[in-house]
Amino acid sequence: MTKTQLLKVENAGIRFGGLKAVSEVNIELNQGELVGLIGPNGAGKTTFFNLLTGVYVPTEGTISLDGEKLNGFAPYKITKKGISRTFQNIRLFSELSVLDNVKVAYHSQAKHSILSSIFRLPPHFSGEKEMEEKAIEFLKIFKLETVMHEKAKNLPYGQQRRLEIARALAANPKLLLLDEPAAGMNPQETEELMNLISLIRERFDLTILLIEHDMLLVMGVCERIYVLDHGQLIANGTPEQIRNNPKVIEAYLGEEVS
Amino acid sequence: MLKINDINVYYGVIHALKGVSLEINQGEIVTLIGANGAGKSTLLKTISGLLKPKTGEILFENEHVAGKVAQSIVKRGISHVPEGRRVFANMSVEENLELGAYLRKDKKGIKEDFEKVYQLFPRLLERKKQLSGTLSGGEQQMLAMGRALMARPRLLILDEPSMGLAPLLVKTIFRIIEEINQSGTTILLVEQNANMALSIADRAYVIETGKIVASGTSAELSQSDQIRNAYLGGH
Amino acid sequence: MEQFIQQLVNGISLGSIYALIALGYTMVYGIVKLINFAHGDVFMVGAFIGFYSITILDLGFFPALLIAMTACAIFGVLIERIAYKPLRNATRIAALITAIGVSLFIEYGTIYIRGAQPEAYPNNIIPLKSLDLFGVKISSQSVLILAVSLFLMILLQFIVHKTKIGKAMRAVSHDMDAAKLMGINVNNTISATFAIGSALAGAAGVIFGMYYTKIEPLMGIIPGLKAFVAAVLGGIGIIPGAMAGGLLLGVIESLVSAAGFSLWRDGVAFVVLILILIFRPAGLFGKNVREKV
Amino acid sequence: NSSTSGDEKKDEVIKIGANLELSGGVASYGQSIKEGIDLALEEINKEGINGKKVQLVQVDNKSEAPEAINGATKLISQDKVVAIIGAATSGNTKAQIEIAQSNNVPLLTPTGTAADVTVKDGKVLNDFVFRTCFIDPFQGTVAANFAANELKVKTAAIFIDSASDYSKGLAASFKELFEKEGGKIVKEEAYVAKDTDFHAQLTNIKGEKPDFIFVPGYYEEVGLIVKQARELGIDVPMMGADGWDSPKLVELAGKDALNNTFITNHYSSGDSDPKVQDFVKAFKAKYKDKSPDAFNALGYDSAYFLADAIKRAGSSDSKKIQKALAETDGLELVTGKMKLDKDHNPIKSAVILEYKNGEQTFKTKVNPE
Amino acid sequence: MNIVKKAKGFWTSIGLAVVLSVVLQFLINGGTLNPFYVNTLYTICINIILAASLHLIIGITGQFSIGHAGFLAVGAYASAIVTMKLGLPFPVALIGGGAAAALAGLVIGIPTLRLRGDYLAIATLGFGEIMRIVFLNIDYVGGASGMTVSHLITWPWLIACVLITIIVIVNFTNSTHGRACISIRENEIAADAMGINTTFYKVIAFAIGAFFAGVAGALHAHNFYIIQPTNFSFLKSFDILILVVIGGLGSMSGAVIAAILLTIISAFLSSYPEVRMVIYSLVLIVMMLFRPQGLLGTREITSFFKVGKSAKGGVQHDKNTVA
Ligand SMILES: Nc1ncnc2c1ncn2[C@@H]1O[C@H](COP(=O)(O)OP(=O)(O)OP(=O)(O)O)[C@@H](O)[C@H]1O
Ligand SMILES: Nc1ncnc2c1ncn2[C@@H]1O[C@H](COP(=O)(O)OP(=O)(O)OP(=O)(O)O)[C@@H](O)[C@H]1O
Ligand SMILES: [Mg+2]
Ligand SMILES: [Mg+2]
Repeated sequence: MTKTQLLKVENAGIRFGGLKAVSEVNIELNQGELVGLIGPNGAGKTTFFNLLTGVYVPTEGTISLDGEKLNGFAPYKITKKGISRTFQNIRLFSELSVLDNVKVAYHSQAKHSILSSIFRLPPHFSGEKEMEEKAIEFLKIFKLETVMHEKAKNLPYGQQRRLEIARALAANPKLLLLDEPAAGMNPQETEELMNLISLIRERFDLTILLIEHDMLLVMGVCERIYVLDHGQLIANGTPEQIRNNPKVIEAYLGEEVS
Repeated sequence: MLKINDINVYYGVIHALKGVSLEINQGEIVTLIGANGAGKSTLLKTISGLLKPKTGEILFENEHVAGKVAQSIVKRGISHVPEGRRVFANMSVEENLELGAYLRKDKKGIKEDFEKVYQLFPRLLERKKQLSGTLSGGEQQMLAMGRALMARPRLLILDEPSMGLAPLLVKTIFRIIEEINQSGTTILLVEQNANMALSIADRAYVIETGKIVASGTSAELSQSDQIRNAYLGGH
Repeated sequence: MEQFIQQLVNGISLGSIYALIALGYTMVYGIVKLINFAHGDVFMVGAFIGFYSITILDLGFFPALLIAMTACAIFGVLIERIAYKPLRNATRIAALITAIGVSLFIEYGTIYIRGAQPEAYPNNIIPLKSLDLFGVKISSQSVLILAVSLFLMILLQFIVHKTKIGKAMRAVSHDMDAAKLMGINVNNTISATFAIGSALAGAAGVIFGMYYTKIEPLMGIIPGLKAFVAAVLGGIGIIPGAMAGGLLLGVIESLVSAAGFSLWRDGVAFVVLILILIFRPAGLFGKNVREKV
Repeated sequence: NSSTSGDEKKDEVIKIGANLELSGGVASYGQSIKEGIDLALEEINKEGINGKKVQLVQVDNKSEAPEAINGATKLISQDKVVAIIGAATSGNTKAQIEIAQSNNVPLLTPTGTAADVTVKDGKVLNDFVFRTCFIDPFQGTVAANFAANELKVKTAAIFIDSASDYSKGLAASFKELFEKEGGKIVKEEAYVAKDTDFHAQLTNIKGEKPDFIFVPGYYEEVGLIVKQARELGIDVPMMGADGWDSPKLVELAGKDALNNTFITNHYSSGDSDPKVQDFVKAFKAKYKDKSPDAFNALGYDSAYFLADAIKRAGSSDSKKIQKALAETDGLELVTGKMKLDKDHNPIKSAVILEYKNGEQTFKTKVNPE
Repeated sequence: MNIVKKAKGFWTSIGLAVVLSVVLQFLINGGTLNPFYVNTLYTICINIILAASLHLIIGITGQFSIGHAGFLAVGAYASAIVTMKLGLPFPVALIGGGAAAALAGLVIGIPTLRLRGDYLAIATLGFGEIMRIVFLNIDYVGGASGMTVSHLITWPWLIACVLITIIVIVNFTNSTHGRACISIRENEIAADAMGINTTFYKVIAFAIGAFFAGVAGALHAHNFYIIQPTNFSFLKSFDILILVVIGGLGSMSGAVIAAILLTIISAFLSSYPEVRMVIYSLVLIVMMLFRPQGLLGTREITSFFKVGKSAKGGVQHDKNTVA
């Protein structure tokens, strides 16, 4: 299998005032990989996601997707280019229904214009219909179709996490970023999540970068792992290599790994 | 020490706790495990007075405390470290700790406890003047625990202290919980990380959709197949 | 040049009045996160209480000031308990509408009770001296007002940052439930906030009456709005910011008038406000922390 | 004083409407006028007009034109009033003109001074619209004459309320005549009603060192202007018009500051004329010893002006009342003898008063030519 | 729910509204409604347009704008210039008023919409005041004394404007574009991350809202004979804001109902001048204390006729939804 490169991050960094939250990070992801990003709290993992998605503009370095430079693009443009994400603290559109949450993400693929909606021209109806069908399709994969008319805020936590992933997928990404998807889940739920992640990767031919503190999950599903500490990469390798890397043990894992 | 009899708690029309009873003895670590949304946090909030039960009673050291305002419960010796840490982000570490001792008047005792907390969490001493909002997740968790200890509680309630923390920190936090317990504080611990929780607890309760469905010593529960399948993962 | 300095002095005098009102405004605003539109009306009530204390009870300036402050503190707490407390868990905009309702109620309640006609503060409460510095006239009252505003700013800053009640206020403002878990009595703390803020409004009312002489039931609307602008200009909830915002607003208004555009005065003030917000979206002293994602 | 008083049969009462600024920005003007009207009607109703009592139906226009229209529509179509008194400001009066005209109901503004209230675009007479007050040009001319010829000042500054047609109108006519008399306007400054701080504009005026300042505004602001001017060391004579006339002015400005100021007015409340003295006495009796201001007097006079017309019309037919109003000649009112010119503007004499130690003292009387 | 079904319901209600307006037309012509009622009816219609237009900005897009009177003023003055100064027909004035206000919306919206919460509120409030002061200082439009405008408004024009406003805003809201706006209200960062051009949609919502406020301005000017800067102060903006919040933030039918109710209450109270504002303020306070979520909450009136799943009572807004 020939690997084509999808994401290339060169020397990326950002500072907040005096703090170098991320610095000189180099990461490359190939098409179809499932890669983990770990590191102590405050290491800069979420910040790195924010750089990739345009929430923060890198103060140094370049980020390119499929060879195209993304620096300085607004988040919505980056999403259209093919990177979408979930958030560490769930950010659903809580007053909207589950179905509408997914439709919003599908919006950037919509073809009907504002005028056609205002005047209820045929493109509006066909466009909305297509959206609804697509959205329901996504919800079925995530076993959320039974609750699709519920308001998002009324879902239990686990379903909210799943909805967030469904929504991110509806934006049609090439690269999916998951920020601690298993946080707050018990081991049983975490296991179900691992299966779901593997499933969607295959079905949508995705590349996934995943932040997680749950080592069972990270070591279980990731093919490669990057380790961040104090904003800098300190290791990169297979789960086995990372598990035994003394630097990682010292900064992150502690002596023995369960 | 704490005895809960048949309490029912509602959020509007949602019946969140359905006839929960539970007991904690002096000096124990008791853990409460259960899936997301089972009602664990709700139970803790009811104990500390943030929520009022509709029916049922809560006895702390043989006094009725159900429905009392939070401040009087703090005064009686229950401290609650809430889910998600909830430190006062725009205040320094030191100010957060001072607020922990808000109801206390004994200057000397407070000063001693400052030292104790700094001893337990040396990292907080280093960051004394830093705004707590800029601390890392683990540091914030330490601060939340330190802040609760500043009230000199006899019962310490911890809601998911390991959530979102790096493995190294999770170990540290659990070690500290044991230390706090050994110095005489009774602990009620809620955890998703059920394996870890059971490993340090004396006894445990299992809660499912607002009802206690099992209880027993940690050892018993860790052996139960049913519990293993539902909460401990198939490993 | 002399005229320019005179205009600066005029601006600073006007600005310190705005600052005086803005201090209480921004404090309530910073702690309770409520745009208390009734603040300007508490200010008006303070002015009237001071006026009646002086004319009917025959009191001097300082006793009248104290009475107005006390009465306004009580009044502020009452407003909070009756009108705002039940809305603590509602949307902020609902509370804002209630605040507008309370503001209208105080204004027209006052008119209903005593009519809309203005009242004049006696001219002789505080001996008025005009200092003449190289042709620039500075009235002793405006020096007093500036001094009072500065003093109150420092006092407030001290209360909010150094005292126990101040720390409780900040804790409540940041996270009400967590504050309860510390044993803080949230209701009392919020009442204390309103009491202090309203007492300041009352003081401002009496001082305003003394300085400008004329008081009337709708007098709170414009200064209330200006104080709000000053508070935002300085950064919401930031006490020195309110001071700076007030002074800046006063100076801008004076200079615009001095340049012969007195009718554009408020317009220019708002243009400056918008420009400042565009370049500093959290006000002059506010840190523009982006929501952490 | 609500809209329904007593249970006389419908024919037994004459309903007149009051559409005034009782709340909103200029509520104090409307309320003052209302006090005057209430007092007058109380007196009028002792005997009634042609054997009938007058009933006042009030609406509050919130100082807003749209509400003034709603109010006028209601008074005419719901309450069927024979005439409307109001509004206090020219703008809110103008808003009602079309309704009054098209329904043939007389509209009488006590204090709407803008010239185009009664004459549309300066050409067509609004035949159902009347006013009790001077129009602006007259007082301005009188003041200019006085400044140039009596005070003999050479340079003047003008400080106007730019939100008020009244103030602007006076200033324009003052300027015209003052310059014709050889004087020079060295500075024109403006403020907006409800302002409280005038230091900046006054400092500008001071910089031009005028001999005289013309301030054609209302006492609420003028009081503060005079006070602040004196504080800034401006001690030249200042002059205004009937808008100054209120006992509050003395309280606001202070007696000392008011020395060396002059006004033109309809009447002097210190006037020994029994008509004036009776009014002042009655007013004080009804309103807790409050001294009447020009708004009170004009409101009072408006009610009498209308009552007189109704009496002469001998009917409560609106058209007849309109005719009677237009024919008013020589009616003695508190603010002077009332006669209307062809544009429905009162021709009244004016007096010039000087403030001395807080008291208005009579200077001269000027008759319209 | 099925989209076609939704559309059907929509057109039925439009049909009903047209029938109702024709009936009203007959009542007006026949003199059954006296001028006072007609005038109140006109005021209600203008307020409905204002409430609906602000609803789009605050209720749907979540942008805390309290300078709506500014757009009303721009529309009123622009339309008055069109008819009174340029002598063009009334329909041109309607469109001209709307277009001028929409332009003003773009000019103010583009720089300020990146502000949040209270900062945006004060900036828009400032904008409204600036507009008022501009008109106060332009002699061409009469300065403080204002501009006299002919009464050109007629019932068919008025009701047509009301219906068009409601149709456009409802159609916009119930489409992917409206959902994009709601997603901004719910969580701007997430909306951005889902590929929504947040600036674009905020500005569009602002411009559409401003357009209809401008149309309301044109109707206002040609109904009330005179327009003056003082009619458009920030207190007027508050009046419009009150309609939207009392109706229930996010509920179009709520805004319409509140516009009708409060206009009637206000007209009724004008006969009691002494206590008018006192009662009005008490009504506001009491309504908010007992129904902080507004009359209809976030729901639409139609949802009350559907029995079942979505009709759970007392839905409350997220505390941080608006400002
Ligand atoms: N907007 C911001 N302003 C200032 N500092 C920030 C900002 N965002 C993040 N930081 C700081 O950057 C550092 C990295 O934070 P980040 O959230 O990326 O950590 P993380 O690796 O995701 O940690 P965790 O595992 O706890 O989520 C922290 O010290 C944080 O306080
Ligand atoms: N403020 C609230 N309003 C309405 N329902 C609530 C509220 N808070 C919690 N609930 C509901 O009550 C139930 C119990 O919630 P609780 O937070 O106690 O669960 P938990 O066991 O702590 O879960 P987690 O593991 O996610 O912390 C859930 O169904 C939740 O949706
Ligand atoms: Mg993170
Ligand atoms: Mg919980």
